[in-house]
Amino acid sequence: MSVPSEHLLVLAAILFGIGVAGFFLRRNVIIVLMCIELMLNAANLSFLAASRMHTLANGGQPDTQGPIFAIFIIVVAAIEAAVGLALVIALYRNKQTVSLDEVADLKN
Amino acid sequence: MDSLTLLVFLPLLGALLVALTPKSATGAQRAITLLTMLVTMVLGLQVCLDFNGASAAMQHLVDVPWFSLPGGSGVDIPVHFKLGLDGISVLMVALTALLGPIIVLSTWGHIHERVKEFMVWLLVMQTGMLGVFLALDLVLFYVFWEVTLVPLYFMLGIWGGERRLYATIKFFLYTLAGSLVMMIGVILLLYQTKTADIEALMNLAPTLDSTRQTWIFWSFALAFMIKVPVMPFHTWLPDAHTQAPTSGSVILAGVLLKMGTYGLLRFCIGMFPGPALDAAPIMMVLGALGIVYGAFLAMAQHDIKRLIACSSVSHLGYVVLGLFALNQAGVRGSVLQMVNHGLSTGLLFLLVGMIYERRHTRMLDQYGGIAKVMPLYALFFGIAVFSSVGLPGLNGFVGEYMILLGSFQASPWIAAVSVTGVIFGAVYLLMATRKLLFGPLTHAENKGLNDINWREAGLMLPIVVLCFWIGVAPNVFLSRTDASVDQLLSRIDAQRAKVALVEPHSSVPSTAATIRAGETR
Amino acid sequence: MQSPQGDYGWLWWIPALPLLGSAVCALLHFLTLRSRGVFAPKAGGHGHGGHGGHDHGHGKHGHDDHAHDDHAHDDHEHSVPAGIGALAHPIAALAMLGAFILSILAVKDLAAGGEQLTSIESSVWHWIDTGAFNIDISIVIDRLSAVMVLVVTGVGFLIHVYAGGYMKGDAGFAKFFCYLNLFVFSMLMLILSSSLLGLFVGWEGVGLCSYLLIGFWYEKGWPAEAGQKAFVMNRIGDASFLIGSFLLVHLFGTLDLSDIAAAVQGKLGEDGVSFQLLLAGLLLFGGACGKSAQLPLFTWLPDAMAGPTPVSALIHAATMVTAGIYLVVRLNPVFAASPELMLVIGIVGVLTAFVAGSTALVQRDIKKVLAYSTVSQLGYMFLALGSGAFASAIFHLATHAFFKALLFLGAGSVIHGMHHEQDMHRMGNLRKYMPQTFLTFLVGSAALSGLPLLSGFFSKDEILAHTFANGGVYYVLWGIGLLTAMMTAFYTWRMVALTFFGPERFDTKKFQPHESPAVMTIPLIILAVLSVIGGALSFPPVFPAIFHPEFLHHWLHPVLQPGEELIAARGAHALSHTTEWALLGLGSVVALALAHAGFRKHMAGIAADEATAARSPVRTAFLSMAWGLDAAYQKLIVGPVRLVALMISAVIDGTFIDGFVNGAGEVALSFGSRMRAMTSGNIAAYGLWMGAITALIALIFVWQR
Amino acid sequence: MAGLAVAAALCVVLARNPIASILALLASFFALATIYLLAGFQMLAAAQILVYAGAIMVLFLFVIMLLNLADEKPMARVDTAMFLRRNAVTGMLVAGALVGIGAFAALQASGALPAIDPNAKLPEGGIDSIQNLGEAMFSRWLLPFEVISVLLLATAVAVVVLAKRNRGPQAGGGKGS
Amino acid sequence: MNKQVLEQMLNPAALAALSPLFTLCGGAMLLLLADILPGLAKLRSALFLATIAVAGWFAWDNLGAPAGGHIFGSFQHSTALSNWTLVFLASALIGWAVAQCYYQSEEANFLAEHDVLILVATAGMVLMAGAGDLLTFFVGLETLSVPLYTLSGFRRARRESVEAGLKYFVLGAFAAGMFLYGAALVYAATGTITIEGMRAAGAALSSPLALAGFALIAGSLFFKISVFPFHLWVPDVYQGAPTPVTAFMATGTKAAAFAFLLSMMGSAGSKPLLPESAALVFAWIAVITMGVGNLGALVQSDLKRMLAYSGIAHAGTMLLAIASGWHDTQPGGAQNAILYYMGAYVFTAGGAFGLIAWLESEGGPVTMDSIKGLAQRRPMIAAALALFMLSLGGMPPLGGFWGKYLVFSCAVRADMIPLAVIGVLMSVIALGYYLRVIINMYMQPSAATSQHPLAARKGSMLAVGICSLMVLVLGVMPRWFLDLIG
Repeated sequence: MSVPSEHLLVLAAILFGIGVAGFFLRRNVIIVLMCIELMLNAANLSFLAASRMHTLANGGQPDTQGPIFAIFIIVVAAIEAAVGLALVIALYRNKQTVSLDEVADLKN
Repeated sequence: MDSLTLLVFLPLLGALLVALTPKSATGAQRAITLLTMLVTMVLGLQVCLDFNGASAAMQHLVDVPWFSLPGGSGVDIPVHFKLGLDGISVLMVALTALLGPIIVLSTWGHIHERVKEFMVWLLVMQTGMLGVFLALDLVLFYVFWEVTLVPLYFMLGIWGGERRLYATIKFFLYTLAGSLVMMIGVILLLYQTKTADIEALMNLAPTLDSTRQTWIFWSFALAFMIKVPVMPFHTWLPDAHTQAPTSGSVILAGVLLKMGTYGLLRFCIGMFPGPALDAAPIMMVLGALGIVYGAFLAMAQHDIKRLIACSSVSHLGYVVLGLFALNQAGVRGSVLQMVNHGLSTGLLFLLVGMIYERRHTRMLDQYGGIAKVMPLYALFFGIAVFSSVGLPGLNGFVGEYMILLGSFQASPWIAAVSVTGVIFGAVYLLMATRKLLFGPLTHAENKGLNDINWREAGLMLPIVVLCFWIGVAPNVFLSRTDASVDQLLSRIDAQRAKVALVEPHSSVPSTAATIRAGETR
Repeated sequence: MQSPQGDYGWLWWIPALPLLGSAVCALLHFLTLRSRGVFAPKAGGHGHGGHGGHDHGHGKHGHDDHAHDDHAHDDHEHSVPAGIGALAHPIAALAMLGAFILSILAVKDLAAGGEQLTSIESSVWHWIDTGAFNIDISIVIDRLSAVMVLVVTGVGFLIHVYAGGYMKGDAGFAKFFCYLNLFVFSMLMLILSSSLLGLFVGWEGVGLCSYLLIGFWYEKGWPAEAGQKAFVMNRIGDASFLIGSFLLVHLFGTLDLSDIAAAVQGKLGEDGVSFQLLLAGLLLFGGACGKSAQLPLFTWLPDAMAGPTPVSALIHAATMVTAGIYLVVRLNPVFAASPELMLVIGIVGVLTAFVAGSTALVQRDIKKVLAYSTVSQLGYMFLALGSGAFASAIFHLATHAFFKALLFLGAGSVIHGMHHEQDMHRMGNLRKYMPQTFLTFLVGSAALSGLPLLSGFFSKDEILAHTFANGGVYYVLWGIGLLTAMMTAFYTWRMVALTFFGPERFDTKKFQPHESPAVMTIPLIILAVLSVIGGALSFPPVFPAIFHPEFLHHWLHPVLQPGEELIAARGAHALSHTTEWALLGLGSVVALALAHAGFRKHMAGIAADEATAARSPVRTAFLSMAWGLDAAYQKLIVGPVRLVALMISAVIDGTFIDGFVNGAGEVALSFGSRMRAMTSGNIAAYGLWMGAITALIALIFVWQR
Repeated sequence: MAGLAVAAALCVVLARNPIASILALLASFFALATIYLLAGFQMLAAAQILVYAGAIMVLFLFVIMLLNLADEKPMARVDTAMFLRRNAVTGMLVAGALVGIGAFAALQASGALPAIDPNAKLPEGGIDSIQNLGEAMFSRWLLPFEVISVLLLATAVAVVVLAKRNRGPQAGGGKGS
Repeated sequence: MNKQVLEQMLNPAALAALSPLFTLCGGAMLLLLADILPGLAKLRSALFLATIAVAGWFAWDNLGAPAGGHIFGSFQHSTALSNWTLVFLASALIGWAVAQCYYQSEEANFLAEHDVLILVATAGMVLMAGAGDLLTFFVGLETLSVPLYTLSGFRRARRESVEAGLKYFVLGAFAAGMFLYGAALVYAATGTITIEGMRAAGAALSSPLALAGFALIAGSLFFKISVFPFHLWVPDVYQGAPTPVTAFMATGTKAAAFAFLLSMMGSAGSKPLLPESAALVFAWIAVITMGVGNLGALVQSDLKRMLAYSGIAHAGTMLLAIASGWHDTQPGGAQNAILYYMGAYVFTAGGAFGLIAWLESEGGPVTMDSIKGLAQRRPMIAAALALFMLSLGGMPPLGGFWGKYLVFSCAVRADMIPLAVIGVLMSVIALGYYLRVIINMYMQPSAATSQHPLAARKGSMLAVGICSLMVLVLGVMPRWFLDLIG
C-alpha cells in the first residue's frame, strides 16, 4: 500500500503534540502519565515510519533499527508506567490527592 | 631548599604549627607566630641584602615545573613554580618581611579572642604576599594574588569593627571582580604567547597585535587599579581600613595596596610598553585626581582611621602618577614611595590602633591634648605625620619629590595640579594632629591614658629608624632598584622611538616641547 | 665650585652642633618627664600622673578672654622645677656658641682668601640619585652665606642665652631648647647648603620648628592653630617653590645654586628661556612670600606671636622670615634676568610694607606692633630686591636682625616683668621699674624708626635711595616707601610712649613690675650696641672713604656680580651726590618729625588712641584687623575648601561613586528575588518552559541552517 | 485509522473522567497497532497490543481503581476547566509549535534521502520479521538488551521500595498503613 | 550466538572497556541476593565497597588505553571514558557514604535496595558516557533515571521527598519523551541511530528533520544537566530529595549527561554533530544559566536549595565550554575542561552536601540561620564547609579554580571573550552567597537552634575527609589530574 511515510511522520507529530498539550493542560497525574505514553507512542510511530522509509529507500533491504528501538521504547514505557504509578500511590498515601496543583510545596 | 621557596613557605609552615596547638594555648600560638615571622624577616632581609642592585637580572631564581595548561592547537603551556627577585620586587619583599613581626607584636594589644585563627591567617597572608612579589610565573602570580584575599577577608570579618561584614564583603567582591577580569586577560595572554613565564612574556607580549595588547593591558590595569586603589575605584578602601583591626589595616596599607602598584609596574608597564605609553596621560590624570580627591576626602573626615585611609588614596595617587610619568625620576620615586607609604601609613595605623585600644573610639572630637599625657606617643605620632606630609629629612619627601619631578618632566600641568597635594596633605594631617594631640585635655577619660609601653615603642622603632634612614640616605635603597627600573624604561624608550618612527609628526613628547606648548597657552 | 685650598669637611659641624644639642635636649626632656612620672601607669579614669603644674588654675588671668592675651598665662601654669632638664639651657647655648665660633673661623679663612676665593666648601653628601641627575649637598660658605651665618649664629646665640631666663620654670624647658636648636640647625642648612634642594630641607625644617614653637603652649589650643596656620600658609609657598625648582632643573639640569647662578647668563640666549626664567623666578618668589610673610601670605606672622617671645625674636624677626630675601639674593641672576619680575617683587614688597605699617599704627598688643613692623620691614627688603639693590636688602636684613631682635627681647623682658601682660594700654611708666630694658628698648626703637646715624637709618635710606635711583614707576614705590618710613617712626614711638612713659595703667598694689635677671638683660645690651654700630656695615657712598662706604656691597660683590651685570646691561643709573644728600636729609627729617609726633601724642597715655578710635572707628577697626585680609581668606578660601571637601565626601563619594557600587549589589538581590517567581513549584509550568525553549531552539536551528 | 488515532488521543486529553481517558487511550493504541500492521510491522503491532493494551493500560486501570479516583464524573464530558487555567494558551501554542516543526520537517524529509524507486517492495513477512529482529537483538543490540534486563530488575526493586506498605510501627503518615 | 557475536564479546579490548559496567551490574545483583539470603545482610557495605573498588580498579586500569574496544559500536571505549567512570564512582561512593546512618526509622530497612539502586544508576551513567548510539544512550539514561526517581522519593513517608520524586519523574519522563521523538526524527533524517553513522550522514544532518531532532535531544540533555530553562526542577528536587541522594544526583547525573553531550560534540577534532548555529544558542543559554543560578542562589536561605542553584550556575559555566567547542583551537579542550571541572565539582559539591546531611542531624533543615556561629560549635565542620564554599567560588589554590580557569580558557580560545567576561562577573555574584555562608559560620554570634547534638556520622566524616583532601590536591597539584585526562 502506498501511504507515503511522510504522512505517518506528520501523524506522529500530531500525536506528539496532543501528548504534549495534554501534559501541559491536565492536572491529574495519572492522565499526565497517559499523555506521556502518548508521546512515546508518537515516537514509536515515527521510528517505524522512518524505518519503512529507509527500507524503501534502499530497495527493500529491511532496516531494523527502527523496530528495535520501538521495542525498547515499549519496554521502557512499561517500566516508567510502573515506577510512575508507584510514585503516584506513594503520593496518594501522603496527600490523598493526585492533582499536580497540590504537589507544589517545594518552590521559590 | 633554596632561600626563596623557604621564604615563601616558612610562614605557611608556621601556620600549620599554630593550627596544631590547642585553642586555649594563646601564648604558644603568639610565640610560634612571632618566631616564624622573625625568622622569615631575617631570611627576607638576608635575601635582599645579598641582592646585587647592579644587575637587572632576576636573582635567587627558583624554577620547578609545576604542571601545564592547554594552550590551544594542541600546544601545552608549561606552568612553573618560579620565584625570583629583581630590583622591582626587592624593596617590596624587604618591606613585607620587615612588617611581619611588627604586625604580630601589634596584635598583642588588640587581638584577645580567637587568637589562634588570627595568627594562622596572619601567617597565610604573609605567604601570599611574599608569593605575589616573588612569583615569576603569571599563573603562579595569579594564584598568590587571589590567595591574599581570603586571610584579610577573615581578619576584617571576624575581628573588625561594627560594620565589618559590609566592609569585608565589599572589599572581597570589589577586588575579586577586578582580579577575575584580569584572569581573562591572563588566559588571553597565555593563549596568545603560549608561555606563562614572566621573563619570557616581557619580550613576547610587546610583539602581540597592538589592539590585543591594549585589551590585555586594561584587563590587568583594572585589577591593579582597584587594588591600589586609583580614584574612581577607591570606595572599598576607607570602609575596609576603618573596620579592620589595627593589624589588618597595617597589612592593608603596608603591603596589600602595594601589590596593585607593583602589578602596574611589573605587568602593565613592563609587559605592554605600547599601551602603557598610550594610557600614560589617562593614568597620570587619574593619579593627580586621586591626590587631590583623596586629600579633600580626608579633610572631611571625623574618624581618624577613615581620615588616614583617605590619605592613602591621596598618597597612592602619587605612586600612580610617578609610575606613568614613565621616566627615571618618576618611576624610581614611585618604587621608593611604595615603601615610604607602607612605612609611614603603617606607622600611623599602628599609632591609631594604640590609642584606640586605650580609648575605644576613633572619633577625633573625643580626643585633644593627648600629647600632655602621652608625650612619647605624641613624638611617634609627630614623626609619622611629618613623614607622610613629606617633610625633607624623612622618607616621604624623597619619594614625593622624585615623583613630582618626574611627572613635571612628563607633563608640567598635571604636576602643577598634583603639587597642591603637598598643601592639602599638610592641611588634613595637621588638623588631625591638632585635634588629637593638642588643645586642652577636655575629656576626663583622656587624663588617665597611659603612654605607650616598651612593646609598642619597640615595634614602632624599626619603622621610625627606616623613615629617617630613607629620608637621609635614599640611595642605599634606590641603588638596588635602579638597574631593573632602567631596563624597564629602556623598553619604554624603545617603544617611544618606534612610535616616533611610525608617525614622525607626533614626535616624542619631550618636556621641552610640552613646556613650550605651555607658553603658547 | 670646590674650594681651591684645603678640605673644609669640618664645616659640617656648624649645622651639626645645634642638631646634636637638640638631640641631647630631647633626651633631657623625656628624662625630666620620666622623673615627673608621666610614664608611670595611671590608674585609668582621672589619675594625674605628675604633670601637676597643670591644675592650679588660670590665676588672675582666668577672667580676661582677650584673644591676644590668650597666650599670656605661661609661668603660672608651668612653674615646675626643670630638674635635670635645666641642663638643656647651657647645652643648647654652648652648641650655639660652638657654631658661632666655627663660623667665625670659616669666615676668617674666607676673608683671608680675598676676591679670588669665592667660597669654601665641605665634603659632598650624595643625597638623591634621580637618575637624570644627582642631588648632592655640601656646606658652602661664600660671602653671602658668611653674612647670614654670622647673623644667625650670633643673634641666635644671644637669644638662646636670653631664653634661659625667659623660659625658666616652664614645664617644657628642655623641649623648648630642643626645638630652638633644631631650628638653628635647619636655618643653617638653609643658608649653608650648596643645593637648592638642600636649601629646601632647611626651608621646610625651619617651617617645622616654627610650627612646633608657635604651638609650644598647645594646651591652650589657640597657639596650636596658629602653628598649623603658619605651616599651611608656608606650604602654599613651598608648593610654588617646588614647581619653581622643577623648572630650574628643566632649564639647567642641576640644583646646585652656584652652577645655576653661573649658568643664567649663558642660557638667556635660547628661545623661550627668558619666559621660563620669569616663570621660575615668580614661582620661587611665591615661596619667598610664604616664608617671609609678604602679601598675600603674611597673615600667619602676627598669629605666630602665640609662641614664646624669644621664638618671635629669633624666628619671626631675625632669621627665618628673612629666608625669602636670602633665596632671592642667592639666585639673584634668575630674578635680575627679567625686569618685570623685579618690578613685581618691588611692588609686592612696598605694598606689604605699607599695609603692615599702617596696621601697626593701631595695635594695642606690644608684640603685635612688633610683628606688623617686622612684616613691614621685610617688605622694605623686598622693595630693595625689587629695585636691584641686593646688597642693601642684606644690609637691612642684618641691621633689622639686630634691632628687631633687640625690640622683641625687650618686649619679652617687659612682658616677663609685667607678669605676662602684653596690652600696652595696661602698661605705662615702666622706665621707672625696668631701666635697663627701657634704655635698650629706646635704642632699638631709635634704630627701627631710622633716627639718623643708627643702623636702621642707613639701611633704610640706602633702600629708598636705590628705589629712587631706578626712576620711572619706582618713584611711586619710593613715595610709598617714604610714607611707610613715616608710619614706622610714628608707631615705634607710640609704642615707646605707651609702654615706658605716662601714668601706670596697672594696679601697682597688685604687683610691682620688676627688672629681668642679668641673663636676659646682657643680651639686650649687646644687641643694643650692635643696633647702634650696625650701620657701619655699609655707609652711604657719599661718606668719605675712611668709613669704607658700601663695605657690605663690595664684600658681597662676587655673589651679586651676575645679577648686577644683568641689571647694568639694561642701563645703569647712579645718583648724583646732591641727590644722595637730599634723600639722606629728607629721610632724617621725616623720621625725626614723626617720631616726635608719635611720642608727643601718646606721652599722656591712651587718651590719644581712644580719641582716634572715637573719631574714625571704621578706619581704626579696619587697620587693627590688618585690612581684613584674614577674614577675607576665611570667607573666600577656607570656607569654600571645607564646603568642597564635605560635598565631595558626602555627595560625590558617598552617594554617587559608592552608591553605584552598592547599587550593583542591590540590583543583583532584587533580580534574585524576582527569579524566585519563576520556580513556582508547578510541574506543568516547568514543562511548559522546557517545551517552549526546546521549540525555540528547534526553530533557530531550522532557521539558521 | 489515522483519524481514529488522533480523535482518540484528543479524547484522552479532553475527557473529564480518568476511566474515559484510559478507554480512549486504549482505542488510539489499537488504531496505531492497525497502522503498524498496514505499514508492514506485524511484530510491532503485536507487541503494541500485548504490552500496551494488555499490560500498561491494565496497570493504569488498576491504580485508578485502587485509589478509587473513578468517582461519579459523567463518562462523556469534556473537561473545559483546564482551558481556563493560566498557561493553557501558551501550552497550546508550544504544543502547536512542536507539531508544526515536526510536520514541516517531516514533509521535507524525503528531500534529504535518496529518491525512493517506485518498484521497491517491502520485504515479505514485514520489515520486522522475528528472524530479523531476533538476529539484531542478540547481536548488534546485545548490550542494551542486557542492561535493560538489569533495569527491569531495578524497577522491580524500585516499585517495592516505593509502593510497599510500611513495616514497623513508626510509619510516617501514610494513609494506607 | 553466532561467531561474530562471540568475537565481539570476547575480544580483550571490549572486555576491558565493559568491565566496570559489568562489575556494577553484577555487584548490584549480588547485593540484592545477599539482602534476600538470610545472614548475608551484614555484608551489604562490604559488597558495595568491593563493587566500587573493583569497578574503580578496572577503570583505573583502562586509563590512557587507546580508544577502540567496542561492542558493535553501541559502547565505545573513548579515552575519556575511564575518567568519567572514575568520576561516577567517586560520586556514587560519596553519596553512599553520606547515606550511611542518615536514614532513620523504616527507611533504614530499605538500605540494601538503596545501595542496589545507586549501583544500577551508576551503571546507567557509565553506559551513557560510553554510549555509541542513541538507543544505548537511552537505555543508559533510563537505567540512571529510574533508580534516581525512586531514590528521590526514598523517604516516602515524607511529603517533600515524595513530591521531589514525582516532580523528577514526571518531568524526567517528559524529557525522555522529547528525547525519543527527537531520536526518531534524527533517525528518519539520517537513517541511522549510531553516532558514527550520523557523522557520515553529511547533508542529511542539516535537513530540518535532523535539526528539529537534535534540538529535542539537546533539550532532553539540558534537562539532565539542568541549564536554563530546564533547571526549574532542580531546586525543588534537590531540596526535597534525601540529602545523600542529592549529593549523588547533583554530581553524577550532570557528569553523565555532559559526557554524552561531549561525545555528541565529537572529541578530538572531529566536527560536532550539532549545527554551527548551536554554538551561539548554547553560549547564551550558558550565560543566562549562570545568571539565573547565581542570582537565584543569592536569595536562598536553605543551604540545600542554595547549593542547588549554585549547581545550576556551575552547569551553565560548563556549558560555556561546550558552546566554545565549535571554534576551540584546542582538540578536546572542552572535554578536558569539563572533566576537570566535574572532577572538582563532584568532590566539592559532594562534600558540601555531605556536611549538610551531617548537620541535618541537629534537626530541621540547614539554613543560613542554623549555621550561625558554627565555627565556634564545630570548628572542623565549619572549616571544611568554608573550604568547599571557597572552592565552589573558584578561589585558588583549590580545585574549583582550575576548573573555572580551564573552562574560561576554552571560551577565550573560541573568541567568546565578552561572554567569558560576563561569566566571570557572574562568579563574583556567586562569591556573594558563598561568602555569606562563611560569614554566618565565622562572623556571627552562635544561634543555638540545634535541638539535638550533632550525631557522629562515620560515613559523612569519611566522605567529607576524602572530599576536602581531593579539593586541596586538585588545587595544589593540578598536574596529577590533568595528566589523567590529558
